[in-house]
Amino acid sequence: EGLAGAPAPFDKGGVRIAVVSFLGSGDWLQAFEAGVKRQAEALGIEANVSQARNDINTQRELIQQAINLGVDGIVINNGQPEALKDVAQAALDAGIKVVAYDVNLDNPKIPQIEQSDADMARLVLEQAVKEQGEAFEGGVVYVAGFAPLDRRYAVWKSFTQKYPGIKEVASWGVVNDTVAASVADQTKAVLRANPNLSVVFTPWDEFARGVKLAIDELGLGETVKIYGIDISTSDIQAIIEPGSPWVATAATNAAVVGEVSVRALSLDIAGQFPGRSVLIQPTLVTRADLVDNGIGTIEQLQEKFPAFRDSDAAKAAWIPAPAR
Amino acid sequence: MTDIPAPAVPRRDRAALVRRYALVALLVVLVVGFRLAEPAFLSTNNFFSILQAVSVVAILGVGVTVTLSAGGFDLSVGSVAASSVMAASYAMVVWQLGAGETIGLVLALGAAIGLANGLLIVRLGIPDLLATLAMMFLLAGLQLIPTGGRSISAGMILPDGSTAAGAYDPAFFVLGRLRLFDVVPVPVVVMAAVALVFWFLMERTRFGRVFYAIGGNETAAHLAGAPTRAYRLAAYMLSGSLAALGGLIVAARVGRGDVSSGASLLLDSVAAALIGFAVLDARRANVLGTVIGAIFVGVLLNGLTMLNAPYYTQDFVKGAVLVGALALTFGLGRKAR
Amino acid sequence: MTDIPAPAVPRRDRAALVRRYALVALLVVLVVGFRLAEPAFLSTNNFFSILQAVSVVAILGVGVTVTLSAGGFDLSVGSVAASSVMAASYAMVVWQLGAGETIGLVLALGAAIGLANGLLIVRLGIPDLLATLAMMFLLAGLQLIPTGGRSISAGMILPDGSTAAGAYDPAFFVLGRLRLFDVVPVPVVVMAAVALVFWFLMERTRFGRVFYAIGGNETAAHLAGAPTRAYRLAAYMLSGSLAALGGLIVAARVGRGDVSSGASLLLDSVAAALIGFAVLDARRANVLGTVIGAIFVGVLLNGLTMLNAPYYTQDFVKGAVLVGALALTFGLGRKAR
Amino acid sequence: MTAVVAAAGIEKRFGATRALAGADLAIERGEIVALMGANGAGKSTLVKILSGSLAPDAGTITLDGRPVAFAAPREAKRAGIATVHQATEQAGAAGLTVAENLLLDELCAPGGRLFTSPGAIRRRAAAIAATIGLDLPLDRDFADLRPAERQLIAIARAVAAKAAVLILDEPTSSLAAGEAERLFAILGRLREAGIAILYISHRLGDLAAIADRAVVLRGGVAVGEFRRPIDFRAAVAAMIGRPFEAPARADATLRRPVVLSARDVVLVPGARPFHLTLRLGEVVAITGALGSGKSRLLSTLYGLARPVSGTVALDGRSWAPGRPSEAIAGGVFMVAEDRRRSSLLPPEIPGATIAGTIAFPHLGRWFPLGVLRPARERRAAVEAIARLGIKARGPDDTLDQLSGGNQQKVVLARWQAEPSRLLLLDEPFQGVDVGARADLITAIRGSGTTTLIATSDAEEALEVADRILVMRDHTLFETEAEDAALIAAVGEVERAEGAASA
Ligand SMILES: Nc1ncnc2c1ncn2[C@@H]1O[C@H](COP(=O)(O)OP(=O)(O)OP(=O)(O)O)[C@@H](O)[C@H]1O
Ligand SMILES: Nc1ncnc2c1ncn2[C@@H]1O[C@H](COP(=O)(O)OP(=O)(O)OP(=O)(O)O)[C@@H](O)[C@H]1O
Ligand SMILES: [Mg+2]
Ligand SMILES: [Mg+2]
Repeated sequence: EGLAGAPAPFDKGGVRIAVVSFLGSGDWLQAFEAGVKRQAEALGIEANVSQARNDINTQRELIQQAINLGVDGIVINNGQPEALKDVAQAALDAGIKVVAYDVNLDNPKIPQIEQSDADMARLVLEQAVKEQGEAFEGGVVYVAGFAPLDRRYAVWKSFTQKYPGIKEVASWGVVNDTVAASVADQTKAVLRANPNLSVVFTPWDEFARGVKLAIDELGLGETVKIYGIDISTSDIQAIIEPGSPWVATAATNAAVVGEVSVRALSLDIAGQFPGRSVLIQPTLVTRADLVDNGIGTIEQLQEKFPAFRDSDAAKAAWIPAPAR
Repeated sequence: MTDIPAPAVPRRDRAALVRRYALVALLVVLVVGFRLAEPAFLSTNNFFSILQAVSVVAILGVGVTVTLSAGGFDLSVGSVAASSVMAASYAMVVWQLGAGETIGLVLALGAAIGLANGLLIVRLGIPDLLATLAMMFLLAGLQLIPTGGRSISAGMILPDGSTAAGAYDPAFFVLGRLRLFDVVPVPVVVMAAVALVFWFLMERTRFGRVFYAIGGNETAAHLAGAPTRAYRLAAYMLSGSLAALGGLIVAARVGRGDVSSGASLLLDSVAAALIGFAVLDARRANVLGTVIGAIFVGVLLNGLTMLNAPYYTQDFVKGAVLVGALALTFGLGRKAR
Repeated sequence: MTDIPAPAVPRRDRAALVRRYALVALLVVLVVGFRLAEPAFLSTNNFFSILQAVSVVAILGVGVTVTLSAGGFDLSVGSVAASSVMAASYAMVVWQLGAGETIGLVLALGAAIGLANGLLIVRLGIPDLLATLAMMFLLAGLQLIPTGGRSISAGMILPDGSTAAGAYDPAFFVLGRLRLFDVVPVPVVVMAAVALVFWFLMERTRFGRVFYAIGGNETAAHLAGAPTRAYRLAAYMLSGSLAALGGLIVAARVGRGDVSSGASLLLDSVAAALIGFAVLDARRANVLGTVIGAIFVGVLLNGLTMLNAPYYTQDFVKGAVLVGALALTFGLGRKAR
Repeated sequence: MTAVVAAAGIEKRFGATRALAGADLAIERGEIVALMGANGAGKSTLVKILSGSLAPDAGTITLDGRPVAFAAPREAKRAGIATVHQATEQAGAAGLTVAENLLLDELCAPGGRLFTSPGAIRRRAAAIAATIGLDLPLDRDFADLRPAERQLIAIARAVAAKAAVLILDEPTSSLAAGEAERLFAILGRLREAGIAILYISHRLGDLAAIADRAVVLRGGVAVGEFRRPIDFRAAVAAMIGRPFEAPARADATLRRPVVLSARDVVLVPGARPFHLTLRLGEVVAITGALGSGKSRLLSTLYGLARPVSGTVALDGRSWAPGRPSEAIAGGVFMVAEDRRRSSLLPPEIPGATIAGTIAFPHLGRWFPLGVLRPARERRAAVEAIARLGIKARGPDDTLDQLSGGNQQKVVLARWQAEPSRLLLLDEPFQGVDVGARADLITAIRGSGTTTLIATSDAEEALEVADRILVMRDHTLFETEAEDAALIAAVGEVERAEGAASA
């Protein structure tokens, strides 16, 4: 059941990899794992998928466990470098190939796959400046300690420095079981206290949903706009609602990220090192794009925006395209 | 006649007065303080925003209060609420049920989970904490199995590859988003109704006395003729139903089925119930106290957010005020032993 | 001479036997089952991986056990551990302390928090759950204030804009990452030592007797001359110190100070302690049972991950096995009342 | 005339214990039947079966000739059987007020009136309290009540139920003479009204005062029946299976050195000062009404409370312990009242065994390094089991498996396991049968330790003490009473006082 014409060990089949994610849930992770699964299937790989559920220590244990299991390669999805460098090295020492997504393990043997949080934040914030001008009262929803959020927030900070007219009048946020509802409650308090606030930057789509809920409940859809990051079918639904304050979002297709990760790892396992850096370009999606093209789901988005459907990163002739 | 003089009713000294009203006074001070710092704080709209923000926690807290008063402890309320969000979404998005059926189904589900808790505890004699903790883990996993761990929203892809055909029933949003007279959000009305009904049940009916009697001494209540097992089952069923109601409100507000463990809902509702111990110096679980406890925390969080306090100082202040209020309530004028 | 014959062991009928060994038997069945499905499960390395994965939970669980045995309940262990991770990182990265000083400081901090808990409970008479819940919130906020909510790693930017000059002391990693003889991880050694010391303390010394007596009947213990307040304070201080030790191990494993509430550590350690009630039919908090409980959960999670079970089925199975084991232990052959 | 209630051939097993082995009992209208039996004879088990809280393994119960089977206490209640159970801690629920506890049966009975309010509860509770002249603040929490007050609440509830059958399981075990007298008067009235009453007590005086008939239970079967006039000597012999001999009492010489000397002690604000002198080896009993301050005096000497004024000296040195541990270190030990609350531990924890219970206060002395040596504990327990005649399988039995008398023996053995200067015993014979009481008295008197006993039962005081004091309103009065009824002596004191204040 090997893959005809593929280099060893794929020609004989029986390749086994582990995918260890730092995150525990959410649309993004779901899409990522779906991408991982279909690319793995296309390659005849058995993929062991596990999640650390936002616990960095657990992520270490899971990687350790993958080493114990004797897999051929490991995809490390997010996490923190300090905590993972040594276990990643331990995996390499055990002859296991490693690729990392969105966590800089700073190791020449480990290909780094990046969707570039900075690029996403920059894309959408530039859109905000384009639409709202260089002077406005802005707010940001942010909770420290989640690496992608930290990187996206840093871009917001640099924007407020670059454009002195942009004022951060409030920053709030919470991560709990009912993020959307809790953020909505907070946002209402913020909007009441800051009636001139006109732009909210939400570096995570869960936050965007909460802020949108608050704006809807207060009926401020005309005056306050949301600039977000990430996209999913339900995000699209929220954006295209009539009068939706969520006007733009920047994202990569998480499923494509999953596919690229598996391909990069497969190349590495086959002895064809994919390079130290594999980049996936993010796309800006505005409300107008969606409404004008009648897009209501991720699948439709992929049809209309080819850049969203696939990435050329880490491809090879012997790697079959996943069934979609 | 043995005319031993009855001991004089202990006069309420000043410490007792302070203890009695400490939390309420603190609440007033908070409100005034926030109002001074930020005039928008005391608007009608913001008032109802606060109530809306605490409604789910308060409703779950009332359930916790009922089980506490019957000498139990329900650690599963958070995950029952989280499961209810998923169940409601699944019912509408996948099974394409209407709002009414969905609500009935989810409430029944909550009651059924409560019954399961109760049977584990009453029939098998598993300690409350243990049984409901197990249920909590069970639900945290169970709620995700139908969708394979995915969140539920209109147009979602099911595990079998097909696309879900249904969507949220617009009528369902009434429960979470409508405002009566354009002012009072429905969740607040629901919370008020729950609080009133359960306050009446627990304080003004025979049933309430029996719940407390069971909590105080189950054997004594049994010997006095109470069907204690039925009451304890009922307590868990009420708690489960209330948690399901809370979950329905969350679903009707957010409009999708999000994967979550419900741990923070659990903690916040337990905190509200425990703060309730101190309200009016009750020193036991009580419905009024729980609701005031939830509102107390809500005022604090809303005010601090308005003042743009970073989220971590909010947790800190929440804890500090809790400690302070408790120290005042329990520590003042009461020598332990 | 003291040659009094040991009493005849009361005859255990079959149900009692099943109850006694149900969990241990289930553990054996699990291990065999996982071994059959996945040969790598029973390798030496994986064995120690499991022990290492449960070490922190087991250590916190022992602390919970001590407070439970003294009739209390410490809900703050998770956040003490989380705060300790932050404190250890802060000490090394910002204050540039060495490994030894850091460990001493953090353990002292844990003991101090335990003392604060104990004083709230013993001096002010605040109920245990309430006091430690308040402490939990307090710490969740407090741990973030020094860094303004940021995670701590070498080269971090401090709130005042300067860059932290220090870094983790390499010697500190011994506590989390070193393997003795290249096989046995240090956290496992620490866990074994903690388990042994506390098992001895609780089961074989008069101090343990007093802890249990206080938990069983505080009035009786007081009347028999036990300094009950001192013991209860000590229980919380031990619990705080153990939680800090757990936090130190986490810090030494992850090498940075991450913002986290410690809620899952709390739940898992409480679960371990509660499962411990059922081990060997003890029906009380006990150190051996807690450690076995933690290992039980660890085996389950490790095996399921190896079998590639999605995380939500893991939660479900965890809950189901917990319910099953409990039902077996408590339900079998014991008529409630 | 058919019996109102009758039990025939009742059997009940608890594991290996055969509590009832075919017991028969019948009570007729307007009759008070005394159920007698040593500790563990099965009396309470029979009561629990009649009141529906336990199901019998075999046998039948008939009410007015019709067979009945109760699945729960409420069914027995509905059938007209009201019960006061032996354990005072089951008399009511903590967290509820006195008023709510007085109304507990009504509140708990299915189908009762649905709505209540604090006001209505207080009003109806006051009426119930009035039926037995109970004088307690209605909004006090049940948890803050003393055993005697709890017992009175249970009695008030049972009497107020107006049932056809009234069962009282040791209702006076913590009551003083005055309250007991009042109860007897009420029972007399109920008998007139045609109610069938089953009365259990270890106090022969009680039974002599009210019983029409006595049934003796031994080993779970009825072994004898005695009609008026009841021959208690024969009844007790049937009960313990051998002729009863009162414990020998050596005449204590009162010229021994003084151990404890209290001068001008005022126990609570407003009380009159009193003196107390105890000599080496003396056994002194204090008796007096409910709430007169007996326990207060003992706790003061034990460091649980502080006197308002006055001086206390132990062996000539000032004695003012701040807590029990200091009292113990100074050689003053106390067996507190209500052994379940004050001395027993739940069975599942280590140290709940006979050995562990005896060793607990002495752990520091016996194991200075902290490490326990089970053999050392067992030795003390085996010695105590033999010396006091404790009925148990061995030192590792937990106390919940023992009968009340045997539990009390273990608690006494605990405080005799090390020498003391002064031993304080608060209600040491509560719920203890005649035989076990004799064993306890022998152990108390045989130890040669100076002993101060608080008991609300004058008969017990006469049996055990060299000297008897009466306490009233937190003040002690010396009496000259020897064998005369002590109640009279209390009356005399009161009369003398009345004259003085007039
Ligand atoms: N729930 C129980 N479980 C096990 N054994 C029991 C239980 N209840 C009673 N027993 C045992 O049954 C026997 C009879 O007990 P019971 O309480 O009926 O005696 P009693 O005559 O009321 O004694 P006392 O005078 O001490 O009240 C005793 O040996 C007792 O230990
Ligand atoms: N726990 C308590 N709570 C409230 N009052 C108490 C308590 N203990 C004692 N008192 C009060 O102190 C007084 C003396 O009580 P004490 O217990 O010393 O009397 P006693 O003679 O031992 O009575 P008893 O026979 O009921 O044990 C009583 O009037 C009572 O009101
Ligand atoms: Mg009895
Ligand atoms: Mg007394």
